[in-house]
Amino acid sequence: MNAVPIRRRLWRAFHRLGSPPYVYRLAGRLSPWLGVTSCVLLAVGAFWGLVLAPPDYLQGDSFRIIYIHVPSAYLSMGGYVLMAVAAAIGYIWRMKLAHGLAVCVAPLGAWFTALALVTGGIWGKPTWGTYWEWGDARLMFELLLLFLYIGYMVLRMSFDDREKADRVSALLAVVGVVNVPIIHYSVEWWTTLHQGPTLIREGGPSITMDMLIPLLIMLAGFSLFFGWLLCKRLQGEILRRESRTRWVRTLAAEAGA
Amino acid sequence: MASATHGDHFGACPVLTVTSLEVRRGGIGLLRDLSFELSPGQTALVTGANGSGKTSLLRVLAGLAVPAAGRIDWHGKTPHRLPPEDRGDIAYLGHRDGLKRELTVDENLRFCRSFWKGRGAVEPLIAELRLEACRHRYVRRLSAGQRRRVALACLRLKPARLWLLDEPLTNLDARGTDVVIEWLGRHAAEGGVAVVSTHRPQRLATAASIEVAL
Amino acid sequence: MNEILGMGGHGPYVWSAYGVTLVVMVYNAWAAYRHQANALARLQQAGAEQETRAKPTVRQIG
Amino acid sequence: MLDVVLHILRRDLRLAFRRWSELATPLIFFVIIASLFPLAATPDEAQLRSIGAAVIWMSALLSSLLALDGLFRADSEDGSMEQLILAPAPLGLVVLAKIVAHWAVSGVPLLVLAPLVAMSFYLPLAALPELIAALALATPTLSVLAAVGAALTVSLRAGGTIIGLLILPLTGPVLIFGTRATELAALGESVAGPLYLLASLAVLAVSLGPLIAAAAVRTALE
Repeated sequence: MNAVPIRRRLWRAFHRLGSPPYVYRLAGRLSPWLGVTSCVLLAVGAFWGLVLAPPDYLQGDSFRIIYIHVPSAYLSMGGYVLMAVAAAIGYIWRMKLAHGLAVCVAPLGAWFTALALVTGGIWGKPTWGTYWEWGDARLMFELLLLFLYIGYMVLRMSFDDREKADRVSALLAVVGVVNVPIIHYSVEWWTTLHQGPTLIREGGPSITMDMLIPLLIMLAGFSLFFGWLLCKRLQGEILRRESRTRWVRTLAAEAGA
Repeated sequence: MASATHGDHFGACPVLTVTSLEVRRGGIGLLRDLSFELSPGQTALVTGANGSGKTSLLRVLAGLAVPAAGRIDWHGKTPHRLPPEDRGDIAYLGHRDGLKRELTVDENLRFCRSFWKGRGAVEPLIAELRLEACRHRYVRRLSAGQRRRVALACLRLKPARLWLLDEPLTNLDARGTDVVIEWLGRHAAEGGVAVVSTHRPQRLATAASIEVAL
Repeated sequence: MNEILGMGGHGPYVWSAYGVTLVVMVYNAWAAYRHQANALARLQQAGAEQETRAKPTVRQIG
Repeated sequence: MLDVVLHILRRDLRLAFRRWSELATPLIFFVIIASLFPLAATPDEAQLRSIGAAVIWMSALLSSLLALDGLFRADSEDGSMEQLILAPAPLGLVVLAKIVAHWAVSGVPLLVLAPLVAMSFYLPLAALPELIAALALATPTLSVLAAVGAALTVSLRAGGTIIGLLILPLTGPVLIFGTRATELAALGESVAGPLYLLASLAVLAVSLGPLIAAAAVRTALE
């Protein structure tokens, strides 16, 4: 009959995730580890991608931008999904902490979307001759995703009551995440119509193994970096939301002393 | 009309129980640890200064908002989770009259009656509230007092056993106030329950069973 | 060494891309730390005001 | 259950026709935007024909966004939205009825106006039925999206201005499939593909949209 404790342990773990002091300490413990490993991974990945990996036979060395473009594109989409899931949990079970997480993910996701756009644009110059190639479905999708992020943040900022801001913007995040796949495939469908330069499809010409490894390392490095920043922002958000509670005031006193 | 034993002859089992209610609005704690209960035929008078949470309390009782803590029990159910078919049981009249300005008085009353599947005819209400003259006039052309009376007529058309009135006497003249007091008495006589917030408690004291001072 | 810098003629693009990425990441790291530090600082000087809301009283009239 | 929709529909249509000037603004807005494009571009026939589909669909999109901006604000200001939230009817259905009423007065007239504007952009006559079909399938989605935007911003003073920012990115797919349908129609090819896609978007929007909008209104007016 050990099934019961596992379920209870899981439920208690999930339940404890709802208590701000526990999550604050958890984030505090995690962030140094995340920070160090992400920096190491990023350094190794960047060095490997820039120096050791062979240049692409078609595009030469400009191909190396893939090692930062693809991870930031993944983070932009993953970030939005994480934000929407956290907001939905916050809305349904009225968990303030989940809304707090959604608030922290939004700016990070927006920054990585912008990064994907910029690196995609720079990559486009040597290959297609223009910084902004309308025909590229990925860039178009990242642009619309950036507008979704900005829309979420603007809507959230236009409410003065924080609880209402949380719940209404959570609904927008849910609407957005339902539309993300639709936008992705309609933009993809749109580019096949207009036969934009199809030199680079998703992932480009077949990636050989020694190109893939640095990409995976960079992906891991970016993700852990995202997690690290998320922990830091979440701690700040928890302090701001729980400013009236006793544990926060004692914490502030200790930090101040 | 008020009698001390008003609520008793309906059996004292409470239909509306509020236990250790806490209401927050805009991040500020308005109301803390409020408990009271009402049996059929009883009316609660909610008094308190501006910003003491009278309106928020009524909105929470109506199910428009969710309390920060505590429980509200109306016939064994929670107002903000009432299934649609039971919602006809609670009638809420806020500061705003809830009438469409581009419709005439008649159209507003008919819509309210049909949409809320109400009972009772529109004609006697119009007569009782002396709205015959402005019956076919657009609501935007009525005076505030007349609009308030049309809103009260809408209230009477709803088949609700719980009345939640937020300062019903505003903009009403003496005649209008008498009608409200008379209706509260009749509502209580029919076994209805009411929670009324007001700035003039002495006018409504006769119709009230308990007073909740915030 | 310089052919690494040259990046087969695409040097400016590759390095500008990596440069922008580095700048954005460093800025975000700094912003995250500042976000938390601000919250702590604001807590210290604003001794959060305690809400002392009187308990409502219920009395019989009827 | 149907009487709920009928009551709201009758009331909102009566209200809409009482304030017909508010009704006409989005439609006039549609014609004005469309007719400004030649001023901005060129009167040359070939070029106008090539951008005709885009102009029509962009104007239709913006006008339907404008038409539903005040969908919930009017009711929330006079307190009747609170009564609708407390009414013995599922709020999702009430919101759907309001969207249908506003679609009838803003989306349907587009089906009449758009072909006229299309002709002025030298679109072949044979292509007009397909244009009307595509608009008939797309305007419900646009109305629902605009309604969700209106619901999210109902309690904001400057709500109207940010609806565009929230909702326009979501109208991308409708714009893509709509313009594609019109271009194919202009070339005389079969338009089934984009029409099916528009229809599927409409089904998704009409089924999920009112629920989200209802939740948004209830939360915003809490």
